[in-house]
Amino acid sequence: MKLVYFAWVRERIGRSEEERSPPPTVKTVGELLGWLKTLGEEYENALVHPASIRVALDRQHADHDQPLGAAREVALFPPMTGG
Amino acid sequence: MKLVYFAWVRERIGRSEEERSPPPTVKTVGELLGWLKTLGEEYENALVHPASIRVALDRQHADHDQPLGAAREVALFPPMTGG
Amino acid sequence: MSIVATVRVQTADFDVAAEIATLTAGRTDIGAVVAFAGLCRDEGGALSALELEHYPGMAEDEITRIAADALGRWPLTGLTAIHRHGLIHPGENIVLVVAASAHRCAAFEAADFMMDFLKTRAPFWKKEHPRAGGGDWVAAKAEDDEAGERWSGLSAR
Amino acid sequence: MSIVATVRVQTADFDVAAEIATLTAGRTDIGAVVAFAGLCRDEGGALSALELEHYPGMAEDEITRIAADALGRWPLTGLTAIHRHGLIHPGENIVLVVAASAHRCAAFEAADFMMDFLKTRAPFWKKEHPRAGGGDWVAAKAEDDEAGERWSGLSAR
Repeated sequence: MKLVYFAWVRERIGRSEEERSPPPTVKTVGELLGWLKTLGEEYENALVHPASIRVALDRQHADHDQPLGAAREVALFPPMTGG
Repeated sequence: MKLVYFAWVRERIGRSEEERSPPPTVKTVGELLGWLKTLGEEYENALVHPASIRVALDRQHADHDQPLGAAREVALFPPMTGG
Repeated sequence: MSIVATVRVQTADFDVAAEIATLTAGRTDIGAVVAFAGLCRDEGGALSALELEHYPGMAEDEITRIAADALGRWPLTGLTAIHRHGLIHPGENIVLVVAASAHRCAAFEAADFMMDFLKTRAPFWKKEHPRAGGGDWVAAKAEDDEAGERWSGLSAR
Repeated sequence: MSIVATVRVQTADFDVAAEIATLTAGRTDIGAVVAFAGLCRDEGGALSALELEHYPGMAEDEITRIAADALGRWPLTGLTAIHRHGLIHPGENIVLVVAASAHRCAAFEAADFMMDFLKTRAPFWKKEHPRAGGGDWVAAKAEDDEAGERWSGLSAR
């Protein structure tokens, strides 16, 4: 799947996008965040408070308990501050 | 005092302003409306429902129980429909 | 800093962009501008024009009093109210309120408040000229008075 | 009559008057137009610029979803939402919402609703560039989330 990052999530991880193939045990948004956190210090820094990370599946907001399903693009970002 | 009329009050009375000297017994806005009503059919038509007539004393809204005081310009008009 | 509202009663149309620009030009402390424009509707084709009568002198005074009330209730950086009178055709502007503030809520609420009180306290009267001929004064709506009452005793958010 | 909202995400500034004109031109069924413009404040001189990052594609999609929600809640004749991204300096425009309706309440409420949800659901992030140097991401405000929640379960007046 394609992972895309924005704002301080992007800055802490140190890239704006990447391809990743999580193991089949990773089924929900929350499980994906938990797995990413194990990939290195920069991921741990970005995801230290998973509850404050917002996620979009194929450009639609998703809750942490939502299944990843067949999502091709998964976005991680802080709470929005537009407007 | 100068009396000025607007909208259907003006149309029913048939003039937009006039000078009138109410008797000294007329002390409040309400009493002025009651006195005007006795001045002829056109006034009676205009003031048939005194409660629906709004009054301004020297260009400030006034309740019907308010004293006329030294008001020089007294305006009578229907409820406002601007905006 | 004491803000004075701009109040105009005129037959001419107004320019929303120019009024917004006047309130915001050269300023860097404004976070929100709300502009409300009220227009003449043709009521499904039935109306050929509205005639707006006003009480010269009192109209300006009363709008200025309403604006001073709004300036006291909300932390505004600027406030403009323009009300037209005379013959107004469908699609044309009737009234404009522009409220500017550091904060969004203040700008929204002040504009809404201004419109409620322009409707219920500013001395203007609308006469409808139907396409079919004749002409009738528009009756005041109880819902407008109620809208005005929602602000009594309310302090700004 | 099905109304489609105009949604744009762009670096360029917008023209409030042109956007209002687009919604009202040639129409005689509009009684109220509310335009909200959000501007960049300098925070008492401390801020040199805001940098607005967005999620291309999702930003347009999400604003379109919010606008469709507003169109379903209020009887609007037109709705426009424009959100800028990139570097924005104090005094410059950030966001515009224009809502047009036969009725005042619908236009006011729809514009207010749009702004609440643009703040809490549209994928934009503000980074402050202080005059003193450095740069910090703006933290989301709990009060913005609460403002969004006031519309849940609420039907239009």
